[in-house]
Amino acid sequence: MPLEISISVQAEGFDPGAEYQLLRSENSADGATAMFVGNVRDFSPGATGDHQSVAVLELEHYPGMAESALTDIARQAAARWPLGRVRIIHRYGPLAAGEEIVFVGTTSAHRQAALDACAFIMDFLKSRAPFWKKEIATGAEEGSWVEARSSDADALKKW
Amino acid sequence: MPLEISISVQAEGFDPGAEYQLLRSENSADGATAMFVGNVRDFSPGATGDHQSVAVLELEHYPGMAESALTDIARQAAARWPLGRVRIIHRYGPLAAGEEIVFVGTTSAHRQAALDACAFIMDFLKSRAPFWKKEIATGAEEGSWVEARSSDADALKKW
Amino acid sequence: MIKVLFFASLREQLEREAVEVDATGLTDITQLRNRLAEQGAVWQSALGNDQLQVALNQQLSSMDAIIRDGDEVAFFPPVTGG
Amino acid sequence: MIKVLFFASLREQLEREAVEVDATGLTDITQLRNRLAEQGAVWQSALGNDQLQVALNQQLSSMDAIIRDGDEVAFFPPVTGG
Repeated sequence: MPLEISISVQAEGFDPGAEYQLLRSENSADGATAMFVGNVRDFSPGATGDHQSVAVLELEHYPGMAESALTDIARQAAARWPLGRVRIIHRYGPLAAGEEIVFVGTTSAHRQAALDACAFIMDFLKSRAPFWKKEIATGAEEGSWVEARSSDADALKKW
Repeated sequence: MPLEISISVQAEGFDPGAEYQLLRSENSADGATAMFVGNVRDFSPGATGDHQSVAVLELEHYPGMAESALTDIARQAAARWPLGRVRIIHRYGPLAAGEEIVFVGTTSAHRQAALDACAFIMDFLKSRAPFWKKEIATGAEEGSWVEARSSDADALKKW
Repeated sequence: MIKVLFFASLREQLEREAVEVDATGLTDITQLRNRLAEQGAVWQSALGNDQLQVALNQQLSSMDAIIRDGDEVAFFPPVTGG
Repeated sequence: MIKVLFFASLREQLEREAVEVDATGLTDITQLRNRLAEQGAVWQSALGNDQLQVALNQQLSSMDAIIRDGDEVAFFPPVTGG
Protein backbone atom coordinates (compact mmCIF):
# COMPACT_ATOMS: atom_id res chain seq x y z
CA MET A 1 0.00 0.00 0.00
CA PRO A 2 1.36 3.44 -0.81
CA LEU A 3 2.02 5.60 2.25
CA GLU A 4 -0.92 7.74 3.33
CA ILE A 5 -0.30 10.66 5.68
CA SER A 6 -3.22 12.63 7.06
CA ILE A 7 -2.74 15.67 9.32
CA SER A 8 -5.44 17.77 10.98
CA VAL A 9 -4.93 20.84 13.16
CA GLN A 10 -8.37 21.70 14.42
CA ALA A 11 -10.44 23.30 17.17
CA GLU A 12 -13.11 20.57 17.04
CA GLY A 13 -12.96 17.36 19.00
CA PHE A 14 -12.30 13.97 17.46
CA ASP A 15 -13.33 10.39 18.08
CA PRO A 16 -10.43 7.93 18.52
CA GLY A 17 -12.78 5.04 17.68
CA ALA A 18 -13.68 6.62 14.34
CA GLU A 19 -9.99 7.33 13.68
CA TYR A 20 -9.20 3.67 14.31
CA GLN A 21 -11.85 2.67 11.76
CA LEU A 22 -10.32 5.03 9.18
CA LEU A 23 -6.83 3.64 9.81
CA ARG A 24 -8.16 0.10 9.23
CA SER A 25 -10.48 0.80 6.31
CA GLU A 26 -9.35 -1.16 3.22
CA ASN A 27 -6.02 -1.75 4.89
CA SER A 28 -5.91 -5.45 5.67
CA ALA A 29 -2.30 -5.65 4.45
CA ASP A 30 -1.24 -3.89 7.67
CA GLY A 31 -1.81 -6.17 10.65
CA ALA A 32 -0.56 -3.66 13.24
CA THR A 33 -2.16 -0.42 14.43
CA ALA A 34 -0.62 1.69 17.19
CA MET A 35 -2.39 4.72 18.63
CA PHE A 36 -1.65 7.36 21.21
CA VAL A 37 -4.20 9.79 22.62
CA GLY A 38 -3.31 12.71 24.87
CA ASN A 39 -6.07 14.15 27.07
CA VAL A 40 -6.29 17.18 29.33
CA ARG A 41 -5.42 16.05 32.84
CA ASP A 42 -7.47 17.46 35.67
CA PHE A 43 -4.42 17.72 37.90
CA SER A 44 -1.23 19.41 37.03
CA PRO A 45 1.95 18.83 39.03
CA GLY A 46 2.91 22.26 40.35
CA ALA A 47 6.51 23.39 40.57
CA THR A 48 6.30 23.18 44.36
CA GLY A 49 4.82 19.70 44.30
CA ASP A 50 1.29 20.81 45.10
CA HIS A 51 -1.54 19.85 42.79
CA GLN A 52 -3.90 22.35 41.34
CA SER A 53 -7.13 21.54 39.57
CA VAL A 54 -7.03 22.58 35.92
CA ALA A 55 -10.38 23.86 34.69
CA VAL A 56 -9.36 24.81 31.17
CA LEU A 57 -6.34 24.26 29.00
CA GLU A 58 -5.83 26.92 26.34
CA LEU A 59 -3.85 25.67 23.37
CA GLU A 60 -2.18 28.23 21.12
CA HIS A 61 -0.66 27.23 17.80
CA TYR A 62 1.17 28.69 14.83
CA PRO A 63 -1.26 28.22 11.93
CA GLY A 64 0.41 26.91 8.80
CA MET A 65 3.61 25.92 10.55
CA ALA A 66 1.73 23.53 12.85
CA GLU A 67 0.46 21.52 9.86
CA SER A 68 3.81 21.52 8.07
CA ALA A 69 5.75 20.55 11.21
CA LEU A 70 3.42 17.58 11.82
CA THR A 71 3.67 16.54 8.16
CA ASP A 72 7.48 16.66 8.38
CA ILE A 73 7.46 14.51 11.51
CA ALA A 74 5.12 11.97 9.87
CA ARG A 75 7.40 11.82 6.81
CA GLN A 76 10.47 11.30 8.98
CA ALA A 77 8.71 8.40 10.72
CA ALA A 78 7.71 6.89 7.36
CA ALA A 79 11.31 7.15 6.16
CA ARG A 80 12.48 5.12 9.17
CA TRP A 81 9.76 2.47 9.41
CA PRO A 82 7.61 0.65 6.82
CA LEU A 83 4.31 2.39 7.54
CA GLY A 84 1.02 2.17 5.67
CA ARG A 85 -0.90 5.04 7.23
CA VAL A 86 -0.02 7.87 9.56
CA ARG A 87 -2.74 10.00 11.11
CA ILE A 88 -2.03 12.98 13.38
CA ILE A 89 -4.67 15.26 14.89
CA HIS A 90 -3.79 18.17 17.17
CA ARG A 91 -6.39 20.49 18.62
CA TYR A 92 -6.11 24.13 19.56
CA GLY A 93 -8.26 26.55 21.51
CA PRO A 94 -9.84 26.07 24.95
CA LEU A 95 -10.10 22.46 26.14
CA ALA A 96 -11.78 21.18 29.30
CA ALA A 97 -10.35 18.53 31.64
CA GLY A 98 -10.61 15.07 30.12
CA GLU A 99 -10.92 16.29 26.52
CA GLU A 100 -8.74 14.86 23.76
CA ILE A 101 -5.80 17.05 22.71
CA VAL A 102 -3.78 14.90 20.33
CA PHE A 103 -4.12 11.67 18.37
CA VAL A 104 -1.33 9.76 16.66
CA GLY A 105 -2.15 6.58 14.75
CA THR A 106 0.20 4.44 12.68
CA THR A 107 -0.31 1.22 10.73
CA SER A 108 2.30 -1.25 9.54
CA ALA A 109 2.77 -4.89 8.65
CA HIS A 110 5.06 -5.03 11.72
CA ARG A 111 3.99 -4.29 15.28
CA GLN A 112 7.33 -2.84 16.33
CA ALA A 113 7.35 -0.46 13.37
CA ALA A 114 3.84 0.79 14.23
CA LEU A 115 4.64 1.17 17.95
CA ASP A 116 8.07 2.76 17.47
CA ALA A 117 6.75 5.18 14.84
CA CYS A 118 3.89 6.20 17.15
CA ALA A 119 6.32 6.89 20.04
CA PHE A 120 8.76 8.69 17.68
CA ILE A 121 6.01 10.96 16.35
CA MET A 122 4.86 11.87 19.88
CA ASP A 123 8.43 12.61 20.98
CA PHE A 124 9.11 14.89 18.01
CA LEU A 125 5.68 16.50 18.20
CA LYS A 126 6.37 17.42 21.84
CA SER A 127 9.61 19.24 20.96
CA ARG A 128 9.13 20.36 17.37
CA ALA A 129 5.50 21.21 16.68
CA PRO A 130 4.46 24.83 17.40
CA PHE A 131 1.80 24.43 20.10
CA TRP A 132 1.82 26.04 23.52
CA LYS A 133 -0.32 25.12 26.52
CA LYS A 134 -1.68 27.51 29.10
CA GLU A 135 -3.37 26.07 32.18
CA ILE A 136 -6.18 28.01 33.77
CA ALA A 137 -6.94 26.73 37.28
CA THR A 138 -10.46 26.49 38.65
CA GLY A 139 -11.54 29.93 39.84
CA ALA A 140 -8.47 31.70 38.42
CA GLU A 141 -8.68 34.57 35.92
CA GLU A 142 -5.14 34.39 34.64
CA GLY A 143 -3.62 31.21 33.33
CA SER A 144 -0.03 30.10 33.44
CA TRP A 145 2.05 28.85 30.52
CA VAL A 146 3.19 25.28 30.81
CA GLU A 147 6.99 25.08 31.01
CA ALA A 148 8.78 22.88 28.51
CA ARG A 149 10.34 19.89 30.26
CA SER A 150 13.95 18.88 29.70
CA SER A 151 12.75 15.24 29.68
CA ASP A 152 10.91 16.00 26.44
CA ALA A 153 14.09 17.31 24.79
CA ASP A 154 16.00 14.31 26.17
CA ALA A 155 13.41 11.95 24.67
CA LEU A 156 14.62 12.84 21.17
CA LYS A 157 18.11 11.52 21.86
CA LYS A 158 17.00 7.91 21.80
CA TRP A 159 15.97 8.09 18.14
CA MET B 1 -5.75 6.12 40.94
CA PRO B 2 -5.23 2.51 42.03
CA LEU B 3 -4.04 0.22 39.26
CA GLU B 4 -6.83 -1.49 37.29
CA ILE B 5 -5.99 -4.50 35.17
CA SER B 6 -8.63 -6.04 32.93
CA ILE B 7 -7.96 -9.17 30.85
CA SER B 8 -10.33 -10.88 28.41
CA VAL B 9 -9.68 -14.03 26.42
CA GLN B 10 -12.69 -14.41 24.18
CA ALA B 11 -14.07 -15.73 20.91
CA GLU B 12 -16.21 -12.64 20.29
CA GLY B 13 -14.99 -9.53 18.52
CA PHE B 14 -14.31 -6.25 20.29
CA ASP B 15 -14.55 -2.55 19.46
CA PRO B 16 -11.32 -0.57 19.97
CA GLY B 17 -13.34 2.67 20.15
CA ALA B 18 -15.42 1.32 23.02
CA GLU B 19 -12.25 0.04 24.73
CA TYR B 20 -10.75 3.53 24.45
CA GLN B 21 -13.85 4.99 26.12
CA LEU B 22 -13.54 2.48 28.98
CA LEU B 23 -9.86 3.31 29.45
CA ARG B 24 -10.73 7.01 29.70
CA SER B 25 -13.90 6.77 31.77
CA GLU B 26 -13.45 8.61 35.11
CA ASN B 27 -9.72 8.62 34.51
CA SER B 28 -8.81 12.26 33.88
CA ALA B 29 -5.74 11.92 36.13
CA ASP B 30 -4.07 9.96 33.32
CA GLY B 31 -3.36 12.21 30.35
CA ALA B 32 -1.81 9.49 28.20
CA THR B 33 -3.45 6.50 26.52
CA ALA B 34 -1.51 4.11 24.29
CA MET B 35 -3.21 1.38 22.32
CA PHE B 36 -2.17 -1.41 20.02
CA VAL B 37 -4.51 -3.46 17.85
CA GLY B 38 -3.45 -6.53 15.91
CA ASN B 39 -5.60 -7.59 12.95
CA VAL B 40 -5.60 -10.61 10.66
CA ARG B 41 -3.59 -9.70 7.59
CA ASP B 42 -4.89 -10.85 4.24
CA PHE B 43 -1.41 -11.66 2.98
CA SER B 44 1.12 -13.76 4.74
CA PRO B 45 4.79 -13.71 3.73
CA GLY B 46 5.54 -17.30 2.74
CA ALA B 47 8.82 -18.97 3.58
CA THR B 48 9.78 -18.83 -0.10
CA GLY B 49 8.90 -15.18 -0.45
CA ASP B 50 5.64 -15.77 -2.27
CA HIS B 51 2.42 -14.33 -0.92
CA GLN B 52 -0.61 -16.40 -0.27
CA SER B 53 -4.05 -15.06 0.51
CA VAL B 54 -5.17 -15.99 4.01
CA ALA B 55 -8.88 -16.73 4.17
CA VAL B 56 -9.11 -17.73 7.82
CA LEU B 57 -6.83 -17.60 10.81
CA GLU B 58 -7.55 -20.24 13.43
CA LEU B 59 -6.37 -19.24 16.89
CA GLU B 60 -5.85 -21.96 19.46
CA HIS B 61 -5.26 -21.11 23.11
CA TYR B 62 -4.65 -22.77 26.46
CA PRO B 63 -7.73 -21.86 28.52
CA GLY B 64 -6.87 -20.73 32.03
CA MET B 65 -3.17 -20.28 31.34
CA ALA B 66 -3.91 -17.69 28.63
CA GLU B 67 -5.69 -15.43 31.15
CA SER B 68 -3.06 -15.90 33.86
CA ALA B 69 -0.15 -15.31 31.45
CA LEU B 70 -1.72 -12.05 30.24
CA THR B 71 -2.41 -10.98 33.83
CA ASP B 72 1.23 -11.68 34.76
CA ILE B 73 2.47 -9.62 31.81
CA ALA B 74 0.17 -6.72 32.74
CA ARG B 75 1.44 -6.85 36.34
CA GLN B 76 5.05 -6.84 35.19
CA ALA B 77 4.35 -3.76 33.08
CA ALA B 78 2.63 -2.03 36.02
CA ALA B 79 5.64 -2.81 38.22
CA ARG B 80 7.94 -1.05 35.76
CA TRP B 81 5.85 1.98 34.78
CA PRO B 82 3.32 4.15 36.65
CA LEU B 83 0.17 2.90 34.95
CA GLY B 84 -3.45 3.68 35.75
CA ARG B 85 -5.24 1.09 33.64
CA VAL B 86 -4.16 -1.89 31.60
CA ARG B 87 -6.58 -3.63 29.26
CA ILE B 88 -5.69 -6.72 27.25
CA ILE B 89 -8.08 -8.62 24.97
CA HIS B 90 -7.02 -11.66 23.00
CA ARG B 91 -9.39 -13.60 20.79
CA TYR B 92 -9.39 -17.27 19.89
CA GLY B 93 -11.21 -19.38 17.33
CA PRO B 94 -11.62 -18.75 13.59
CA LEU B 95 -10.94 -15.17 12.45
CA ALA B 96 -11.41 -13.73 8.97
CA ALA B 97 -8.96 -11.39 7.21
CA GLY B 98 -9.15 -7.89 8.68
CA GLU B 99 -10.68 -8.96 11.99
CA GLU B 100 -9.20 -7.82 15.30
CA ILE B 101 -7.09 -10.40 17.13
CA VAL B 102 -5.56 -8.53 20.04
CA PHE B 103 -5.99 -5.23 21.89
CA VAL B 104 -3.57 -3.73 24.39
CA GLY B 105 -4.42 -0.41 26.04
CA THR B 106 -2.48 1.39 28.78
CA THR B 107 -3.06 4.70 30.54
CA SER B 108 -0.58 6.77 32.52
CA ALA B 109 0.16 10.32 33.58
CA HIS B 110 3.24 10.03 31.34
CA ARG B 111 3.18 9.38 27.62
CA GLN B 112 6.42 7.42 27.55
CA ALA B 113 5.19 5.13 30.33
CA ALA B 114 1.95 4.42 28.45
CA LEU B 115 3.76 3.83 25.13
CA ASP B 116 6.61 1.75 26.56
CA ALA B 117 4.22 -0.37 28.63
CA CYS B 118 2.04 -1.01 25.55
CA ALA B 119 5.08 -2.12 23.50
CA PHE B 120 6.41 -4.21 26.43
CA ILE B 121 3.09 -6.02 26.83
CA MET B 122 2.91 -6.81 23.10
CA ASP B 123 6.49 -8.12 23.10
CA PHE B 124 5.90 -10.40 26.08
CA LEU B 125 2.47 -11.47 24.84
CA LYS B 126 4.07 -12.57 21.55
CA SER B 127 6.57 -14.84 23.31
CA ARG B 128 4.89 -15.81 26.57
CA ALA B 129 1.13 -16.05 26.13
CA PRO B 130 -0.18 -19.50 25.06
CA PHE B 131 -1.82 -18.77 21.71
CA TRP B 132 -1.04 -20.45 18.41
CA LYS B 133 -2.03 -19.30 14.93
CA LYS B 134 -2.91 -21.50 12.01
CA GLU B 135 -3.37 -19.92 8.61
CA ILE B 136 -5.83 -21.45 6.21
CA ALA B 137 -5.34 -20.18 2.68
CA THR B 138 -8.21 -19.45 0.32
CA GLY B 139 -9.40 -22.71 -1.21
CA ALA B 140 -7.21 -24.88 1.01
CA GLU B 141 -8.54 -27.63 3.27
CA GLU B 142 -5.54 -27.92 5.56
CA GLY B 143 -4.04 -24.96 7.35
CA SER B 144 -0.44 -24.44 8.30
CA TRP B 145 0.82 -23.45 11.73
CA VAL B 146 2.53 -20.08 11.86
CA GLU B 147 6.20 -20.45 12.81
CA ALA B 148 7.48 -18.48 15.77
CA ARG B 149 9.91 -15.80 14.64
CA SER B 150 13.31 -15.34 16.25
CA SER B 151 12.73 -11.56 15.99
CA ASP B 152 9.93 -11.97 18.54
CA ALA B 153 12.24 -13.70 21.02
CA ASP B 154 14.90 -11.04 20.33
CA ALA B 155 12.37 -8.29 21.04
CA LEU B 156 12.34 -9.28 24.73
CA LYS B 157 16.03 -8.50 25.13
CA LYS B 158 15.53 -4.78 24.94
CA TRP B 159 13.45 -4.72 28.14
CA MET C 1 -2.06 -38.94 38.15
CA ILE C 2 -0.53 -36.15 36.13
CA LYS C 3 -2.73 -34.47 33.56
CA VAL C 4 -0.75 -33.83 30.38
CA LEU C 5 -2.05 -31.45 27.70
CA PHE C 6 -0.90 -30.92 24.11
CA PHE C 7 -1.55 -27.86 21.98
CA ALA C 8 -1.37 -26.75 18.35
CA SER C 9 0.90 -28.80 16.04
CA LEU C 10 1.77 -31.12 18.94
CA ARG C 11 -1.90 -31.88 19.55
CA GLU C 12 -2.33 -32.63 15.82
CA GLN C 13 0.76 -34.84 15.59
CA LEU C 14 -0.25 -36.86 18.65
CA GLU C 15 -3.90 -36.83 17.64
CA ARG C 16 -4.99 -36.08 21.17
CA GLU C 17 -5.48 -33.11 23.48
CA ALA C 18 -4.63 -34.75 26.78
CA VAL C 19 -3.46 -37.90 28.49
CA GLU C 20 -3.30 -38.99 32.12
CA VAL C 21 0.03 -40.35 33.32
CA ASP C 22 0.68 -42.23 36.56
CA ALA C 23 3.02 -40.05 38.63
CA THR C 24 4.75 -43.04 40.22
CA GLY C 25 8.48 -42.84 39.69
CA LEU C 26 8.38 -39.44 37.96
CA THR C 27 10.40 -36.67 39.60
CA ASP C 28 10.68 -33.98 36.94
CA ILE C 29 9.20 -32.99 33.60
CA THR C 30 12.09 -34.49 31.63
CA GLN C 31 11.23 -37.91 33.06
CA LEU C 32 7.59 -37.43 32.12
CA ARG C 33 8.62 -36.39 28.60
CA ASN C 34 10.86 -39.46 28.28
CA ARG C 35 8.15 -41.81 29.47
CA LEU C 36 5.70 -40.37 26.92
CA ALA C 37 8.32 -40.55 24.14
CA GLU C 38 8.64 -44.30 24.71
CA GLN C 39 5.14 -44.78 23.33
CA GLY C 40 6.28 -44.81 19.69
CA ALA C 41 7.95 -42.96 16.84
CA VAL C 42 5.29 -40.23 16.61
CA TRP C 43 5.65 -39.48 20.32
CA GLN C 44 9.44 -39.56 20.07
CA SER C 45 9.39 -37.11 17.19
CA ALA C 46 6.78 -34.73 18.63
CA LEU C 47 8.34 -34.55 22.09
CA GLY C 48 11.94 -34.61 20.82
CA ASN C 49 11.64 -31.20 19.17
CA ASP C 50 14.23 -28.93 20.78
CA GLN C 51 11.82 -25.99 20.45
CA LEU C 52 9.33 -27.76 22.73
CA GLN C 53 7.85 -25.53 25.41
CA VAL C 54 6.33 -26.66 28.66
CA ALA C 55 3.98 -25.23 31.28
CA LEU C 56 3.57 -26.63 34.79
CA ASN C 57 0.22 -25.82 36.40
CA GLN C 58 -0.39 -23.15 33.75
CA GLN C 59 2.94 -21.34 34.24
CA LEU C 60 5.75 -21.43 31.67
CA SER C 61 8.31 -23.80 33.11
CA SER C 62 11.56 -25.58 32.37
CA MET C 63 12.06 -29.29 31.68
CA ASP C 64 13.84 -29.83 35.02
CA ALA C 65 10.87 -28.61 37.09
CA ILE C 66 9.77 -31.05 39.82
CA ILE C 67 6.31 -32.60 39.33
CA ARG C 68 3.89 -34.16 41.81
CA ASP C 69 0.71 -36.20 41.66
CA GLY C 70 -2.17 -33.90 40.65
CA ASP C 71 -0.04 -31.52 38.57
CA GLU C 72 -1.07 -30.28 35.12
CA VAL C 73 1.71 -30.31 32.54
CA ALA C 74 1.27 -28.90 29.03
CA PHE C 75 3.60 -29.38 26.06
CA PHE C 76 3.39 -27.09 23.05
CA PRO C 77 5.38 -25.48 20.24
CA PRO C 78 6.62 -21.86 20.59
CA VAL C 79 3.64 -19.54 20.96
CA THR C 80 2.53 -17.35 18.05
CA GLY C 81 -0.31 -15.19 19.36
CA GLY C 82 -0.71 -11.43 19.19
CA MET D 1 9.54 44.10 4.85
CA ILE D 2 9.95 41.14 7.15
CA LYS D 3 6.85 39.85 8.91
CA VAL D 4 7.67 39.00 12.52
CA LEU D 5 5.29 36.88 14.62
CA PHE D 6 5.23 36.26 18.38
CA PHE D 7 3.53 33.36 20.15
CA ALA D 8 2.45 32.32 23.63
CA SER D 9 4.21 34.06 26.57
CA LEU D 10 6.24 36.17 24.13
CA ARG D 11 3.07 37.47 22.47
CA GLU D 12 1.69 38.34 25.90
CA GLN D 13 4.87 40.06 27.13
CA LEU D 14 5.12 42.14 23.96
CA GLU D 15 1.36 42.68 23.83
CA ARG D 16 1.28 42.03 20.12
CA GLU D 17 1.06 39.13 17.69
CA ALA D 18 3.08 40.57 14.84
CA VAL D 19 5.19 43.47 13.62
CA GLU D 20 6.56 44.41 10.21
CA VAL D 21 10.27 45.24 10.08
CA ASP D 22 12.14 46.94 7.23
CA ALA D 23 14.62 44.40 5.91
CA THR D 24 17.18 47.02 4.95
CA GLY D 25 20.54 46.31 6.58
CA LEU D 26 19.41 43.01 8.10
CA THR D 27 21.39 39.93 7.09
CA ASP D 28 20.45 37.29 9.63
CA ILE D 29 17.90 36.60 12.36
CA THR D 30 20.27 37.69 15.14
CA GLN D 31 20.38 41.18 13.60
CA LEU D 32 16.59 41.25 13.40
CA ARG D 33 16.38 40.15 17.03
CA ASN D 34 18.87 42.84 18.10
CA ARG D 35 17.00 45.55 16.23
CA LEU D 36 13.72 44.56 17.89
CA ALA D 37 15.40 44.39 21.33
CA GLU D 38 16.44 48.04 20.97
CA GLN D 39 12.79 49.07 21.27
CA GLY D 40 12.79 48.98 25.07
CA ALA D 41 13.26 46.98 28.24
CA VAL D 42 10.27 44.67 27.60
CA TRP D 43 11.60 43.81 24.14
CA GLN D 44 15.11 43.34 25.51
CA SER D 45 13.84 40.98 28.18
CA ALA D 46 11.44 38.99 25.98
CA LEU D 47 13.90 38.51 23.11
CA GLY D 48 16.92 38.05 25.40
CA ASN D 49 15.64 34.76 26.80
CA ASP D 50 18.22 32.08 25.98
CA GLN D 51 15.41 29.54 25.52
CA LEU D 52 13.99 31.63 22.65
CA GLN D 53 13.04 29.57 19.59
CA VAL D 54 12.76 30.86 16.06
CA ALA D 55 11.11 29.76 12.84
CA LEU D 56 11.96 31.12 9.40
CA ASN D 57 9.17 30.79 6.85
CA GLN D 58 7.41 28.29 9.13
CA GLN D 59 10.41 26.00 9.59
CA LEU D 60 12.33 25.72 12.88
CA SER D 61 15.52 27.67 12.33
CA SER D 62 18.66 28.95 14.03
CA MET D 63 19.47 32.55 14.94
CA ASP D 64 22.21 32.73 12.30
CA ALA D 65 19.85 31.93 9.41
CA ILE D 66 20.00 34.46 6.54
CA ILE D 67 16.83 36.51 6.01
CA ARG D 68 15.50 38.37 2.99
CA ASP D 69 12.79 40.87 2.24
CA GLY D 70 9.42 39.08 2.30
CA ASP D 71 10.44 36.43 4.85
CA GLU D 72 8.25 35.44 7.78
CA VAL D 73 10.11 35.08 11.09
CA ALA D 74 8.44 33.83 14.26
CA PHE D 75 9.83 34.02 17.82
CA PHE D 76 8.39 31.83 20.57
CA PRO D 77 9.19 29.99 23.80
CA PRO D 78 9.90 26.23 23.75
CA VAL D 79 6.86 24.39 22.46
CA THR D 80 4.60 22.44 24.86
CA GLY D 81 1.99 20.72 22.70
CA GLY D 82 0.98 17.09 22.63
